[in-house]
Amino acid sequence: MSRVHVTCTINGDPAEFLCDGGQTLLDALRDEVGLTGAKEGCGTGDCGACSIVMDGRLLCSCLVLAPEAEGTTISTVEGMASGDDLHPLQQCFLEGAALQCGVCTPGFLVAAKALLDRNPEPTETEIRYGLAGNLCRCTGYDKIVRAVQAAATQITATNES
Amino acid sequence: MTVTEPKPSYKYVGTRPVRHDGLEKVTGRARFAADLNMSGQLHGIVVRSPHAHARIVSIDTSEAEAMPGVKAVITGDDFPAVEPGHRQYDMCINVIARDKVFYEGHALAAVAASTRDQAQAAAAAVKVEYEVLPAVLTIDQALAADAPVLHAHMMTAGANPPAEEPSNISNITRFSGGELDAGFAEADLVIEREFTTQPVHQGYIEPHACVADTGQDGHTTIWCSSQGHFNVRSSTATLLGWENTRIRVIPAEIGGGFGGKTTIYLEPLAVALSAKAGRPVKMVMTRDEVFRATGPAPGTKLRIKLGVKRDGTLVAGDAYLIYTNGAYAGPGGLLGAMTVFESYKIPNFEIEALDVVINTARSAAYRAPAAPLTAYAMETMLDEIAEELGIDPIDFRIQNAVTEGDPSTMGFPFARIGFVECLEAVRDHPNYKAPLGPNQGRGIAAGYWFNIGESSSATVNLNEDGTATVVTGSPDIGGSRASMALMAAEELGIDVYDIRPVVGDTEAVGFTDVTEGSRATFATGMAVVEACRRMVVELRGRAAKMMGVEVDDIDWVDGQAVYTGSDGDKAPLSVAEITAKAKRTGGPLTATGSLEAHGAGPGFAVHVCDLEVDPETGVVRVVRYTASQDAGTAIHPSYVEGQIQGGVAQGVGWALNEEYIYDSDGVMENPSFLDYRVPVASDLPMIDAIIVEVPNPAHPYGVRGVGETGIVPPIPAVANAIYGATGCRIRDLPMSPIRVLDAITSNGGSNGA
Amino acid sequence: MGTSGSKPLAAGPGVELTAGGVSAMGYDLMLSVMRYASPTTVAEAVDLLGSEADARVYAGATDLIPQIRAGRPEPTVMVDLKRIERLCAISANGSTYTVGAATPTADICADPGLVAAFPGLVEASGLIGSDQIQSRSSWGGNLANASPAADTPPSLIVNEARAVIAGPGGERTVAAAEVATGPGQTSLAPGEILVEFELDQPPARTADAYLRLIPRTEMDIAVVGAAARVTLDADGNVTAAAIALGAVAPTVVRVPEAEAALIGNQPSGDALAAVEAAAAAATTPIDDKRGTVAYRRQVAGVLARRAVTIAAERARERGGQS
Amino acid sequence: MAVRVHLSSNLRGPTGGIAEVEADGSTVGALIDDLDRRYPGLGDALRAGVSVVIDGLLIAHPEYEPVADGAQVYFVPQTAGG
Repeated sequence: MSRVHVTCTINGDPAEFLCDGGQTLLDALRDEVGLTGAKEGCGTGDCGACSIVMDGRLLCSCLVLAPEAEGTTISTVEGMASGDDLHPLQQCFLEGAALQCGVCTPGFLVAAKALLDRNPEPTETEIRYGLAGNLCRCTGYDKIVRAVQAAATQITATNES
Repeated sequence: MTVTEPKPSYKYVGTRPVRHDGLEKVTGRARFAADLNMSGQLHGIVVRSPHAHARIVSIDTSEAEAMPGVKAVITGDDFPAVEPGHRQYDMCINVIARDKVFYEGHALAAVAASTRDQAQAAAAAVKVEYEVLPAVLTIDQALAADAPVLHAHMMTAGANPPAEEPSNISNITRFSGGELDAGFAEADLVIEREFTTQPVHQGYIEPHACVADTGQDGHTTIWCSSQGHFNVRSSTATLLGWENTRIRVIPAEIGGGFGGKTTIYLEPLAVALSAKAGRPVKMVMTRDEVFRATGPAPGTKLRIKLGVKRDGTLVAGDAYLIYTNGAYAGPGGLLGAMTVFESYKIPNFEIEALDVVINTARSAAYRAPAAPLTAYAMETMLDEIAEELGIDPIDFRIQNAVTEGDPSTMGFPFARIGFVECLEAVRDHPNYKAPLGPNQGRGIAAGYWFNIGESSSATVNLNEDGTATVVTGSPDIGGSRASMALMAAEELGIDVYDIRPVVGDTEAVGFTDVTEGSRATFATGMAVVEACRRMVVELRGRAAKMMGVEVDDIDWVDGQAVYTGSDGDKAPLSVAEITAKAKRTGGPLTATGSLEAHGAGPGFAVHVCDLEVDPETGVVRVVRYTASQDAGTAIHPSYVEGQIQGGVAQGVGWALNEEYIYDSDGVMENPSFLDYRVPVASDLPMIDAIIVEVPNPAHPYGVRGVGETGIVPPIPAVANAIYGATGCRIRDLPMSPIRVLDAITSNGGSNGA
Repeated sequence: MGTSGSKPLAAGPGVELTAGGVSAMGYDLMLSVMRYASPTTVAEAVDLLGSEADARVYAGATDLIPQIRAGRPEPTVMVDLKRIERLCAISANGSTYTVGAATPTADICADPGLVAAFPGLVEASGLIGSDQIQSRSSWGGNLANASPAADTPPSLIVNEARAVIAGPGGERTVAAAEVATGPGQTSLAPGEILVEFELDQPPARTADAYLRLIPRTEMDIAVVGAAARVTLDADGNVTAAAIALGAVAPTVVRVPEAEAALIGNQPSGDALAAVEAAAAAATTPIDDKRGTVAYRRQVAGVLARRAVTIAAERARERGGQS
Repeated sequence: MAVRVHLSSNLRGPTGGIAEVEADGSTVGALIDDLDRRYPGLGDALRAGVSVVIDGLLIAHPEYEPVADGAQVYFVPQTAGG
């Protein structure tokens, strides 16, 4: 069986890769493209560690077949910072100690960014439900939720000024 | 934060810098074990038993070996034989089964092929002939008179008189003190309760993974995620029958462990496959494998009887504890016995604890192993007693709490501990008095964990520019690099961001035990402090040379060598100034600290949980939570809070929904995060962490381990709060909606006693 | 699950020969044997699905991929329906809404027309999994997967949704209630796909609601689900009612006794008590890892009563607008 | 060098249940040797996974730990952790 050639845009750059028909997008990003920021925590869409955004939609990349990425625009955690400037979420996670082991962190950041893009001033409850698809076993979520709140405040302030 | 004792003012210790490994972790660059790839690597897949208990009649690998891309197939025969009595017998036959499989998911062969696809296909082609044996799946089955015996060599340790026949009881622990009968005779109120709990998983988000590369010289390098790479080295060497020096283990970032990564599963298989194939082999578990074949914490049956006088004085306690440790001997019962009465002054007590084997995955440590379950029993019973006697539950605990000098269950007097301070911190917190709404209840509970010391090593290297690299052997599982840097900054007097904390591999740093028992910041921190103090001695010597004075006239003050002699003024020398001249004053500046840390201070915690119960469905929602814990001294308060909050979340999950579910053949029915329900963000409120600081006299900065104690109180805190909301005492875990509704329905809302 | 993936070769007394280890153990899909196709028209998709016995519809795959990883036989061709415009579109034409069968539930939840007309159905749609899953989950997938515990079928049924099905013989339209016939089983013929759903604008003073019971707040499969739709007259008496339960029987259960108990009455007091009793009685649940018979039965009654209460409240608020 | 040795209750088999005994030795290892002479079998029990507490300090591997005259030494089971 010949492999599938996929052309897409990843983190703003044109990208191409070869994949198998049954390969997940997560595996393709990690093994074919070399972007290992998205993690496999479960492989069944239950933990969110593999979160990415494809054509504006937040996804578990473990539940997407890689050939489906043809012609799409993909964002991963590796594309969140602009050069040396961290995204406010990344900065707030760091300053708020919102990570312990850090393996769920890329998924949380991608999901939190998708949440704030859609809802710039979420309530605590909206943040908690918005991030319910991302499991963290270390933090008890407290500092993650606070970091998202802090980032939302920062982003809103920047946009208003 | 509550500071209960005066402490020195520190410049760095107690501050909250951004962790040094943080940038890599928020940008996706941090390399966890599954992120590593070697050129030419093969992919390894484990063949696992579908049966909970079976004799392996034969394994035929010939078809698998002939399949496309397959480079190596191994079975237990590829490893040296081990006999009962071998120091790590259980670990060896757990990593790869020999004659028998003891649980569903037990590894019995492994395959390496060019692609994961090929390896999976080959694994499916390994033919195994089993003689299926009756499975022992519960404590009652294990203890039945006619129970199948899992291990023909298992003679109960600690039995008196000594065991003459093998059984499924691996160990009996007994502790006693005072006169039990006399104690109960003194009591005005005696209650006895029974509890059952199910195995739970640590639930780290990163599945086990490793890459092993064995060269033609017979030396191998393993990259893996673990709580202790020196243990990976020695355990892998033991399994392979190799010398430690043939194995180098390089720690990857670890994506959570909680005790579950204190042992090994994949590494020896990867090394053996790599040796056989002559290529690097990568192995990554699926979540399904993680659930079936790693980690559960024990399930239990507990029976406790307590006697108390009308004035609230506990006078007698009798505990009968049974812990399952999965298919092999384990310490659950022993640790249960050591924790059950440890927090309270109970002059007359007897404890008997059984460790029992059943046909489920070998249990692994999980955060304060065994203690959350004894706390579940004890702390809910104390609540009942306090109510019966009309005493506030915190006052009742303060009245009976152990303090400095009180004897522990094991006889020794406690050193300075912060239990009462934790109780007072919660009593004085607004949460304890906040109004409760309809169907809401409040529960408090306390928890205790010993904490441990063990061996640690650290090396401090001063760089040419005056910055420092601190190398330790403790994997950073939750921010410990930052703690090491803070202590080093305090000692050396240089900025915390001028210190690069590094986790060194087994050939780059001295031996260091596993990150467990809440020991990293305590014990490895002591090694860092020792190395830094040696470095300061060296720096003073170099400065003395540069100034041309006696070293005794040099003090180290705030990162500078300061001349204190009487021979006029001399400008102080900074670290950078000294390192710049290092070549001329004696060469590079390095110092090491290696020690066996004594005096790990026990940790206490007190939690208050407010929750709401839907009386028609039994659904429980936690609405408010506050947790106090004695950290001794918080080196990096944010990560201390994080440990407390994380422990709470895990404990709440354990209380409400987490459990292993097996079918009647011992096949796990919920091996996914869909049906093994760890708490999600919307299940929890903010968790207010109160850090109590009663310094540990044995540590230079007063540190007590904080990693584990926080998981001990949540189960009883939740149970007591459910009682508050419903009037029902639930004594079986998990307290799922089904159980809660059943309790409400069958008890009609009355006290379930 | 479990040992289903191992293949017994022979059986003797006490001895079992098993090829392979344990089931799938959550292994990856077999990458190399699977092909991916992304037709852009319904006809193309139908042709593809008809051309190979092991072709499978690939829509959100939020159930499909986990099922394959758990040991379900692997398809040879995955036919992605999401590039067919008609399957991902939402439109309103006169008094009829048309929703593509593969439309992500995230889009459904963001559609003001659907939110206003079918608040309960939209709630049910929004309850499927996380935000990540919402990007992929769809009514078509939810219905065709035929899980008894699926969240949207009860709400589709109380709103009398119609499913448009395309197959080798052309298109046909059936009631959504007729699609699932048992756990994992549907009335779809080989080669047939769900194309879209049609829903009529509810009449005046009509509204729906959906409630489900899960142990956590998110990410779980329903232990019980209950959908209700009621129509009130100007005095607040019920003139029409539909109640459907999920996860308490092999397929969604309608509860005509509960509906009858409401007709002509205020949705309160005795009528609600009758709804609760009838709903509980209508269930034929099973004991499994997610719930017990007794629990499901009891809670089905509670949720049915609560769903009716919410639907009636909404119907009152909606007043004479249709 | 007389030292008061306290045995946690699970270690008292060889002493016939006695909790507190006298022993001589300048290190914990020497104490254990002496205890084994007085209570045959106790040595094995104390060498296998036993820690001591001396002056409030928990010591996990105490064989060569010095013991002062008149010290109180508590033998306790070794702990582990997650």
